[in-house]
Amino acid sequence: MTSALDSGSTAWLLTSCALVLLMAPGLAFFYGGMVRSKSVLNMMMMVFGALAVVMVVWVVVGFSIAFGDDLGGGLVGDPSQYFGFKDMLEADPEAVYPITAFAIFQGLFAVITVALIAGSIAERTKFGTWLIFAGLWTVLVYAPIAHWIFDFSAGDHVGGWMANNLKALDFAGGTAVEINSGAAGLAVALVLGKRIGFGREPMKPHNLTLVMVGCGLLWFGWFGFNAGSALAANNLAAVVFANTLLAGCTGMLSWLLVERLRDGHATSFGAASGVVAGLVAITPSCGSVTPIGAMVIGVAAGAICAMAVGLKYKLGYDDSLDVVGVHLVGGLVGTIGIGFLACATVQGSIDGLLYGGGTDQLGRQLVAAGATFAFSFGVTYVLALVLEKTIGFRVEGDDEMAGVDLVEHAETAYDLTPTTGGARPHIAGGTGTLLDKD
Amino acid sequence: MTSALDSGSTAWLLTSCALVLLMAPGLAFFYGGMVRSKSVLNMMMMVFGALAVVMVVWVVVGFSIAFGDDLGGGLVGDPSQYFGFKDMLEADPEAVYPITAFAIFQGLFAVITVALIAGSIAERTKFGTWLIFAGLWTVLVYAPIAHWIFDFSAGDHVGGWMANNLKALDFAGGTAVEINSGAAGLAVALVLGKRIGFGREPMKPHNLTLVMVGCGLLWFGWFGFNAGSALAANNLAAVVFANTLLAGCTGMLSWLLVERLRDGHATSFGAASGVVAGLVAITPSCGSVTPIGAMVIGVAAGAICAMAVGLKYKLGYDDSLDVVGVHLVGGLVGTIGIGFLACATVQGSIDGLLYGGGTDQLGRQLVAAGATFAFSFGVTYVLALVLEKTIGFRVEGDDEMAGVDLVEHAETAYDLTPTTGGARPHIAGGTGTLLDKD
Amino acid sequence: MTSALDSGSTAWLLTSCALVLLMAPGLAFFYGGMVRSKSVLNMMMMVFGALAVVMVVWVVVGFSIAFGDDLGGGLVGDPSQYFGFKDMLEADPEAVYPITAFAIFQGLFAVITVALIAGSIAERTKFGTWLIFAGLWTVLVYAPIAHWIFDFSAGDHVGGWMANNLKALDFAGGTAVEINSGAAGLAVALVLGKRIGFGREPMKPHNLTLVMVGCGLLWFGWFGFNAGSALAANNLAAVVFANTLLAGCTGMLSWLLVERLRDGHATSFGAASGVVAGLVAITPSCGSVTPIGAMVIGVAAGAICAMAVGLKYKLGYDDSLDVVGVHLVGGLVGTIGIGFLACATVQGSIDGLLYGGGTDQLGRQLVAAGATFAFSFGVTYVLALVLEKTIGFRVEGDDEMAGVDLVEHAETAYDLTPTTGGARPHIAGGTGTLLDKD
Amino acid sequence: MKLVTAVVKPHKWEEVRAALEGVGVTGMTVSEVSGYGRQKGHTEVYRGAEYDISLVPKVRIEIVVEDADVDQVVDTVVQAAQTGRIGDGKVWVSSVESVVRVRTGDQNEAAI
Amino acid sequence: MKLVTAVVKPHKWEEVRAALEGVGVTGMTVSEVSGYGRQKGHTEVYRGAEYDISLVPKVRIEIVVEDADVDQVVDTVVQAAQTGRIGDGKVWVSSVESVVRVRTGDQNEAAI
Amino acid sequence: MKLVTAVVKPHKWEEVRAALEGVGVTGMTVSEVSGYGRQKGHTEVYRGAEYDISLVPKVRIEIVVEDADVDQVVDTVVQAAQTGRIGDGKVWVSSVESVVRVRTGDQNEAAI
Ligand SMILES: Nc1ncnc2c1ncn2[C@@H]1O[C@H](COP(=O)(O)OP(=O)(O)O)[C@@H](O)[C@H]1O
Ligand SMILES: Nc1ncnc2c1ncn2[C@@H]1O[C@H](COP(=O)(O)OP(=O)(O)O)[C@@H](O)[C@H]1O
Ligand SMILES: Nc1ncnc2c1ncn2[C@@H]1O[C@H](COP(=O)(O)OP(=O)(O)O)[C@@H](O)[C@H]1O
Repeated sequence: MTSALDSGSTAWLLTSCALVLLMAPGLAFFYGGMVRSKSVLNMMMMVFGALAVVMVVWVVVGFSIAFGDDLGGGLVGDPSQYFGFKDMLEADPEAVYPITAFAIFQGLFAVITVALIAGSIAERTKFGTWLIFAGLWTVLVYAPIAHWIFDFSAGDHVGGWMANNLKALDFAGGTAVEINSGAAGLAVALVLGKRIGFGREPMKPHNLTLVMVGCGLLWFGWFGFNAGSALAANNLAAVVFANTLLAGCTGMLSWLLVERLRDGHATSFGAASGVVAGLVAITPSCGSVTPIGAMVIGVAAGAICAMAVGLKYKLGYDDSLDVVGVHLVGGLVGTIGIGFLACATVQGSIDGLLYGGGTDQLGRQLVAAGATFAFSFGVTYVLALVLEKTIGFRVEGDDEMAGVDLVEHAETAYDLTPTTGGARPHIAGGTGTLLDKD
Repeated sequence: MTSALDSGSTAWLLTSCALVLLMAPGLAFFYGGMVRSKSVLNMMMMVFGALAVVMVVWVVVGFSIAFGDDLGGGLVGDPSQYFGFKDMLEADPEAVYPITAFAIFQGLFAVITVALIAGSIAERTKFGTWLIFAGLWTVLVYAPIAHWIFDFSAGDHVGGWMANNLKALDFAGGTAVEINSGAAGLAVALVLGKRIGFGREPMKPHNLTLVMVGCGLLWFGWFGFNAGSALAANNLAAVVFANTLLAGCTGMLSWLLVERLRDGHATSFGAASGVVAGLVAITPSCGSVTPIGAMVIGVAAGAICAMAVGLKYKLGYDDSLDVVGVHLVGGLVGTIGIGFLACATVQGSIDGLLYGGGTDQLGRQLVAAGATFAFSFGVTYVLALVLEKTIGFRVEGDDEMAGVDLVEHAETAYDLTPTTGGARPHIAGGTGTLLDKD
Repeated sequence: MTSALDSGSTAWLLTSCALVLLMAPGLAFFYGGMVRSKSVLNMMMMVFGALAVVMVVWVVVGFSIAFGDDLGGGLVGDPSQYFGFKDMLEADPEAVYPITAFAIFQGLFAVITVALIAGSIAERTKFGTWLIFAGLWTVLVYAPIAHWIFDFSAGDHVGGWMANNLKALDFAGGTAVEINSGAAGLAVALVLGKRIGFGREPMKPHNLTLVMVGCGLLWFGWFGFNAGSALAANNLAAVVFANTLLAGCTGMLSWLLVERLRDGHATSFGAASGVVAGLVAITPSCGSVTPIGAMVIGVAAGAICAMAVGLKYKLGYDDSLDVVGVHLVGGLVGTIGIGFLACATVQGSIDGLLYGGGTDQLGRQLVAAGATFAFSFGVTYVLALVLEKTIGFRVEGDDEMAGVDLVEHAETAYDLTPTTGGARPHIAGGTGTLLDKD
Repeated sequence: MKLVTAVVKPHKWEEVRAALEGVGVTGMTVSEVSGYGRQKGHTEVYRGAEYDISLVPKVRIEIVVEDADVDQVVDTVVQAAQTGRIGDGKVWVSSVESVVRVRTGDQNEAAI
Repeated sequence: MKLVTAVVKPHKWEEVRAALEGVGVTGMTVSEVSGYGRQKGHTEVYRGAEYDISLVPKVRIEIVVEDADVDQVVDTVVQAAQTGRIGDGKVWVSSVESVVRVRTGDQNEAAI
Repeated sequence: MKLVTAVVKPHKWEEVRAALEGVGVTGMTVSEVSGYGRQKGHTEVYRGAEYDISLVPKVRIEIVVEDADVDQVVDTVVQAAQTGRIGDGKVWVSSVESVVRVRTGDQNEAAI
């Protein structure tokens, strides 16, 4: 049986899937290290739980909504086409890579997007409600937006409006992943409200080595995210790889410089945040810009996000781990940056404003960013509000003070001392009974 | 020189080797976080030490016993054939992938199997005896079983009885790795006996973030373990990859559900355990079931293992980190599950009971599981008993109270406070003199 | 368009790039766990900061100095040829792998080399000066040495003297990476001087689990470093992979044995150090020796380095994290070991002394090692001295006592207790004002 | 002068601190401790097995006060830390013979 | 009432607790501390170099008791914690003027 | 006998220990604590926002001494720990009724 399968590209796609999977634990540690010690387990559970729920939903119906034949207007794919991954298992002699690998790769994008949202409602969220939110949000928000921007028409297949009609550029998810998670993060943070003590206590990261572990794994995984999006082991993948590396580097340096000038010290938390800001911004643009362009994007993202994370104190929303300041803002920098810095040498035929290409592409990028923000924010706000009003999304105040780890999971993260070694208490029984027993 | 080598499959195999190697540290952190803080270094050393000893033994003679020409009855391979990896280095123009890569890949399976056993005798084991055990066990137990199930006859080459005569299915090690380590873990736990305080003190994980780091790395590495076992970057590898991801997800959700219903809370320790339970069960079955089947296997493994880990308290053996409850039980779920859920669409021609394939395959799976358990438990029990009676396998009671880290390695894991920074004591000199000096 | 690109080799090279990138965080944790808790963030920042600065410098001019056409004598490449990665982005139909991937791969070698140096001046270095040092050192020391040994002449292209004239063998960086970083580490340690309390207080690792996390990630990444240096997914890559695994294993066992015999206990810190010592020594030799040879190299490196790390106390230099004892000494073991253990079966036509090949190659190896040491030590010493005398390289004594994390980064790494959760103090404002505010 | 030692529940620390600030207490020393008391005997389920728990986390507060302020300080702590449930903690008072402020060498009342 | 403060070896904590429970002590407060004493001066080898070690981990136990129980409590601790080797620790007793149970406001003997 | 309790800045611990050794103090018990005092009210900038900081890390040293040595021990600590800046800490002295050395059962002066 002759087959079009390219084993090298398949190897790279499988490797990229594994790398993107690792971003989930990476994010769990990145976020987990940032919260106070009484909330770290709940934070990690929100990420791990999102991974599990989103993947199941993705197999059942999410992939089909995103990549099934368009049902009309480029808005949503046919949910029945790949229902339960049906008809996808046998080797297709015309496929360059296995469709199952592609479907998993895309599913992991959904996982990361959902998991990112959790950062904005850290330390005060009911775990059960979060899992329900994760599943519903994948279907209602993520899958449609992924259809819009990632589903290219080909042959008989008709895809989404942003990719095929608007012709916005988004190589690896500036809209569907970054702006989307940022907008949704803002919405849920507004619905759940501020943590007790927000603005009065600094609520600093309880374990910066864990933040750095997370940052390292995220960066590593991001190469799968971006360079894997080339869907081939080729020259483009290599350029995308270089861009991803360089934007992370200059994002870090730029954030550190802002801190040094503004606060007097460059912090390790700033370094980790700057890396991620650079990576966020290069995500949409990595297939459109040169390595020099990538460095510029990183510098812009690092500096702008470093300033944007202070906004929540001024505007008074508790986006606890800066999903808005880093992912929404960084996603905008990258998505819009394409309009300025796209270079046709890298891929395709689009030059940005600074390469003499006019404002055309810039306009398309703005429309894509705006549409993503509006849809995501709106639907998420309603969804979160319904959950909060019905089954409750936020824990009780006393429970928040005692800590979500203890109350939601009956655990504490660390027991490092010899005396109590292994015998530190947790509390069995349902939420709310905690203080009676304590 | 024309060569049959497929660079894409070779790339995937090398990547898979690296991924499986990472499972060793992953396991060290997973296990290390679960013990009390006075035993974490010893736990990690048992895993790292097993890696080193087993690989050396594997190169010298283990690979040859497992994959050398059968010496008779499909029971054991010729130990001299690949002694010291001899005649394996030059490129073979007919090989699709380098034999060295295959040999290393298989060696790392041995490493993981041995390292898994360490969990059942945590916090009370002499490090030196453990290293000797690891080397001997590789030769006496692992290599023969690997021969039985992993060594397929081809051309002149005659392989093992389970794979070629019994025709049991085991894609990536439900028998040789999971049931085997679980049976051996039970045997050594019985020989060494319970930890002081077992059943009276909870002996909880001292660092759940470390457990989660381990869990994340294990899952990541497991893609190499399972999808790498396709030995090619092809459609089957992609399906196996998807199955590995999905069983981990549903294993987690299922375990959490059991905890929520039974104890009132879903714990992060449960999430980590559930992921691993799902991965264990999908290991043999990942090449035989559909993604839906994989989700079912995960659900079954998560729930059954969540209940099985409580058995040790009832039956009174101290399988400290649940090697029996997760690896033996999960391995059985997956190995036997093939008999129900195998689907010929995925690979080969075998349909399980639920796909109308009759009880035939189920019978083969039961025989393979039973034979593995019996051989592994028996030989391991005798080996451990001999070591305990001669050079001693378990530390003294006083030393166990003081902690194996201090006594066996003259170290303590953490020194996080400013005062004693870097000056916390350890004790030089041999075991047993500790309390005199303390 | 027909293309020579091998997608399998490209996939492996991209994977290797990602693996080597992960070595940077790996090193950050390895080193970070070794210092006292008051210095861990600064340590990690030195590594992450080096990554960012070196990559930017590499893109601008470093790669061109290393791999541009030789300017004369095999000493230095043309800095203008690939300035800013120019003319490298478009796919070259004759390339087997993308040149961008190669350039990034080599850039990450520079990153690791610079980051390694940081270990010798832990706990007392100004972060800003370190970043400047990292950038200058890349241009002045690393890029030229990389040109000498890694830049092979081909067609019109003329490369460096060690590789092409001297014909020293160095598969993956025993000279340019290991001896180079060790020599430079010695130089900066001498310029900055000893930490307060050196030789009086043990200054032990504050978090050995973090050391192990680093060790695990380093080992994992090292497969990219070494087997990726084959620049192809082929038989040689597989042998190199096996050698890298085995030398790490025997390095560990050998170091542990020395400790057991000398101090009475085998430590986990020793295990981690032994793994790295074995990996360091196999780095130059992994393409020249058999798996048995690799095990011998590992044994030698483990034992010799285990003894060498004690030298600093006798000779009185504070090479804080044993860059000299492990990387210089281990690099020498591996580089010189080739002269003894090279085996023509593995690659090329060179047999070492023990394979009957005479002392010829041994001589070449000694010259390469000596030249690297002399150039690196000399230039680094002058560079560090100039920085110390002008902008200052070392923090004030009071600041060192209070801790570089607080003084340089206004952070502390851990806040694990409920009371102060997230409210532990740090100090804003410039260095030196700390004690007034404390 | 007196030394007031209070052992309270960790999540009450912030309220106790604020209440003490309200009555003019300007200094105190705080540490993390484990408490053993009536709360022991509670059992918890862990991975399907039941255990008695003996130690629970507490915060220990030491306050050196002038003789005249003792009662107010003790009352303030008791009020702020009280939840009415087992494990609320203890406060005890002992006598202090002298106090020095390290910065200045000031003694006794002047040092508080 | 008296305050008994005991500093003992960490791995003796469990035995001390059990012994005190045996003589009817129902409450105590425990903390992790570092001890400096005769044990100092021991040297250890670390990566081939020798060092003096000054601080060793200890557990500090505070027990408020009625006057009548002091001797029994002190004896019990000393017996349970004794190994006869250097570093076994110290126990000291000081006077307490008043005690309050936070939960109820009970005072003195009733509060212990 | 007396109990001297000193709360000092962490990076002064080593100097205090050395100074005490100089005047013949052979034993003490040390713990990590958080201090609340005049240092509070300092603000810090964190990710662009300003905060009041209330707790700062301190080291707490307990030394049981013979009556005759009290003044010297207190003076020694004060001198060694002094930087002259806010937050230098406090030292207080209280009375101890009896002391036992666990290892031997020695009592009082003999036990110090
Ligand atoms: N006799 C005692 N001496 C010292 N501390 C005590 C004593 N009794 C109780 N405590 C402390 O007070 C805390 C609360 O005591 P507990 O008996 O649990 O509750 P309650 O006082 O409300 O009955 C304990 O956890 C312990 O830290
Ligand atoms: N004068 C003291 N004041 C406070 N604590 C002390 C004093 N002397 C000893 N200790 C505590 O008692 C512990 C044991 O004392 P050490 O001198 O080592 O042994 P021993 O009392 O058996 O001679 C020390 O580690 C320290 O915590
Ligand atoms: N009344 C008090 N009771 C107990 N500890 C105190 C008291 N006042 C101060 N302290 C301790 O002394 C430390 C230094 O006090 P602070 O007021 O900051 O400086 P200073 O004494 O130099 O004015 C505090 O951090 C706290 O630990």
